[in-house]
Amino acid sequence: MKHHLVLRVVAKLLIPSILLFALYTQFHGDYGPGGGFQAGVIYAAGFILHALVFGLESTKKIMPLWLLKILSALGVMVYAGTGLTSLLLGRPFLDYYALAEGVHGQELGIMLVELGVGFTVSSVMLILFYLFADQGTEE
Amino acid sequence: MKILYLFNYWIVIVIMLAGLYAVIASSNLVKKIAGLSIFQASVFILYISSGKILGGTAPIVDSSVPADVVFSNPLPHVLILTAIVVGVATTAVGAALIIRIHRAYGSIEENEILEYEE
Amino acid sequence: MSAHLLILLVVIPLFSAPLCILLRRSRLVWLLSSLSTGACLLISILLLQQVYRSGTVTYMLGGWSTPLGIGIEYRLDLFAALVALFVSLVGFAVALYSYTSLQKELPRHKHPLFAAAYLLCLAGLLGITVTADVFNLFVFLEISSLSSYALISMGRDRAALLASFRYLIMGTIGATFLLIGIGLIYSHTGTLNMSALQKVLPALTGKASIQASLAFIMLGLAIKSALFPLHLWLPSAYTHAPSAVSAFLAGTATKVSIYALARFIYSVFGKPFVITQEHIGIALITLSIPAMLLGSMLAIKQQNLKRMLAYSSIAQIGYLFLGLGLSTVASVGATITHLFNHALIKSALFLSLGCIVYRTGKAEISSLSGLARQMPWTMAAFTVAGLGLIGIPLTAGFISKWALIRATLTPDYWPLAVVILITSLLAVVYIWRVIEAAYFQPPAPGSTGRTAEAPLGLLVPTWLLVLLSLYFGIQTTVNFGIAVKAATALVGG
Amino acid sequence: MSQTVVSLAISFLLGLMLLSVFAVIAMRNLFAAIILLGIYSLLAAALFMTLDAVDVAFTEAAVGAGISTILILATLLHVGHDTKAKKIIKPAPLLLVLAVGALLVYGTLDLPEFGNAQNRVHQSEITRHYLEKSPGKNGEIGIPNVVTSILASYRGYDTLGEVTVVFCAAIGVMSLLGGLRKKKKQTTVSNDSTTDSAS
Repeated sequence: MKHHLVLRVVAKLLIPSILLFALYTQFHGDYGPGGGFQAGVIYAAGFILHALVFGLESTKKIMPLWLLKILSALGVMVYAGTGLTSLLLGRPFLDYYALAEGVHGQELGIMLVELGVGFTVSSVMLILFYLFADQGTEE
Repeated sequence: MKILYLFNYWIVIVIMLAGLYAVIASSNLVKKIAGLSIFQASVFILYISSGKILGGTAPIVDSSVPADVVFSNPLPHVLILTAIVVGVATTAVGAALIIRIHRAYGSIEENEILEYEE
Repeated sequence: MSAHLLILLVVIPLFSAPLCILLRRSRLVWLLSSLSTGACLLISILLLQQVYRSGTVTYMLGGWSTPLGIGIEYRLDLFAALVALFVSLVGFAVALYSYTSLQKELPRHKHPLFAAAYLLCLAGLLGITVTADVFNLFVFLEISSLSSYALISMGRDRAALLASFRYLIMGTIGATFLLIGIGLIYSHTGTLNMSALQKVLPALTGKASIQASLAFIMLGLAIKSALFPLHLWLPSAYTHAPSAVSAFLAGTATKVSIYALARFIYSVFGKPFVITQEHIGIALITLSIPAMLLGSMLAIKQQNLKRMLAYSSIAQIGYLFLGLGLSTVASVGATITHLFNHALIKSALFLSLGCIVYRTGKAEISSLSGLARQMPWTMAAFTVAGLGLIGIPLTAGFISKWALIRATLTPDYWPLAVVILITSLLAVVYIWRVIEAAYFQPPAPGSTGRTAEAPLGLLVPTWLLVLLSLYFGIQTTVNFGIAVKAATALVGG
Repeated sequence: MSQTVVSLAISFLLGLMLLSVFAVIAMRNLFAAIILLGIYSLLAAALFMTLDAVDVAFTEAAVGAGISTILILATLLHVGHDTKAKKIIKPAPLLLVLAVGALLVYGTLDLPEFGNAQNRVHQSEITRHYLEKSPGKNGEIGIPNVVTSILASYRGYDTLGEVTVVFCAAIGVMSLLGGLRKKKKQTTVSNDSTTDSAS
């Protein structure tokens, strides 16, 4: 598909909007359906589209596997780390009231853990896609 | 009315059993994984239906929503969000195993593979 | 910090797992996994002391305390503390062992993945042990399951892949049954907290859906704990997994599932509910008899030692279910004691077998001939742990078998004592086959040169568990005294 | 009246799902079967929509119909797409499944009435707490989407477990499909394939 000009132009327009929509989903979870998990999947979908149009190798140059591995680990650590932070501040694990006063603590905490979810989910989905796609083209 | 609800439950049960049957009875490993997905998704329906209130609405409690609105129960939704993710994680590991099994045995039919093992 | 020990028990390994991926160097990763499993062991010892002195410890995650069940609760009673202790004990020993053991079994670049999966498996099992929320139990069951599929598939030969896949299928069916059961309970009660459920469920005894939910939960966990005839996934999984993984899973995974089953029976449905469902106990006892007999007989038939130990585990799982089925303080106490003892003994056996595989590359009984002279320490460890498996006095295995036999000596159930004695004799047979081959047969004529003793990196963790199994055979306050107390609290006098 | 319509809509969606499931099982061609599996997931998402579970519908559509389908299709690219199944009906599994079915029917006979607001699930202290105390300016969490409040805060620990499961899957797949090849340079052929056939 690398040679279809129309496809490439459309993809170039589409991918940023997909990523933008992912960001919207990430932070819209407070008000409607959405959140880190869905955002992560959409974010990964943007890169998957890139890989389908421009080839897996060029996507891997932008988003190499080693980086994804680090991101997936970081996501879990951000989530668990948020919990450990409240613990260090003398409150129970994942008690967001420790982070800031009242409702703001909850907002901050939810934002942080959703960020962790987004990191891990998007990078894991891409890792899965890379590995499965690689296996497919191998033979 | 009650019979209609029960009838819906029974359809879900048939779907569930069909999925379970595909897992146990198929020899093809991909079909086993497909059956597993069907089986799991049908259990999700049981959960979500326990959270539904007829005439209710999605549990997004905004100040713009009129006061007399009834909200469906959000807790089953949360549980199933988690369960869906667990399901896809299982599918991913299962599919990766299938690729490796195919590479090692040259087949994804369980009965053929078992013959190699004997 | 001491108030937070309960959550740290689970979060330390859970947090270390992604760190393993970041560290990447095999030696660093091993250091980290040893440190964090060591920390778990230390914490579980401290917690056991704390629970013993001042009663059940609870912890409200996220600080959500009222009303009960709005957040997730952690709760540690004596039973849970004892299970957490042996899980983290085996976890620590195997983590130490894995570094040397993996050198020959797994390419170096996969060691961080192994360590991460291993720590997640441990975190999952510990999470199941301490949680007081039924859905959270499902989530952590899946963490431990998924990571164990990954761990088993790391075995050297291709059969490991198939074993892992079949375990994945069976395990997911089991977990989904559990999910169905939890859903049925929830749709009647509106809560997921164990203590809250224990209060409302006895009133719902007559409900068909609650009875069905108990059936689904028991079925699901019986699959996970490999109760006969749902054990088919277990022998291959234990046989083809890397040595360290077999040792860890044999000591912990099925046992934690049995723990979860006991938890559901006694702390969720509660004794008043279960008493009205007499057939449950009868069903468990009925299934435990073929498990004990067939498991032991199949163990005798095996040529592969790992498979032999796996079938022996199926027999031992029969003992554990027998104790649960009898449902008295004495029998449940015996089950808890045996959970603890058998975890140490079976892990020690698998670890010493791993030493043999490390040097000879084989786990066949035919490759053992005359090995005792070349690997005296390894074979001694195997022998001592094997005596424990049989239940010779002065070993930990004796304590729990004796307790179990005593629990069956009632007018109704005394034939079960005979079954236990028969299976013990069968255990003598299959352990003796190993001892005979290793000690009394000359080395195979074709074998060239000497096989060296296993390296210290393997022997030390193995002997740690062997010596502990001897220690707990003499000093029985922890594994027997506390177990009976825990059973009393669980079943009620 | 509208409640009957909802029930009928549910029956209709369920009927379509049932059809797609039977097709998945009967199909010899795995590609077709997996596409149908994706359709099954989409129908499930539509059903969740009808049952007011918007977040679940969103996720099921993205994950069940999207990611799962892509992963299995990618697997098929590698392993081929024909089954050799000769017969579909096998007696032993059928009996087993029917036994489970009997238990399920028994278990659903006296479930609380579907959609009734007076059910204990809806009236329980916990549910009321979530809906009444968490949202709003003076609420405990203060955000309108109660699902997010529960997911990320009240039961945030479950979600940590969920993220861990996802991470676990990545570890499993990386170990299986050789994700730890040193950065680049090497060819895409994994080294592990040789060790497999050797043993």
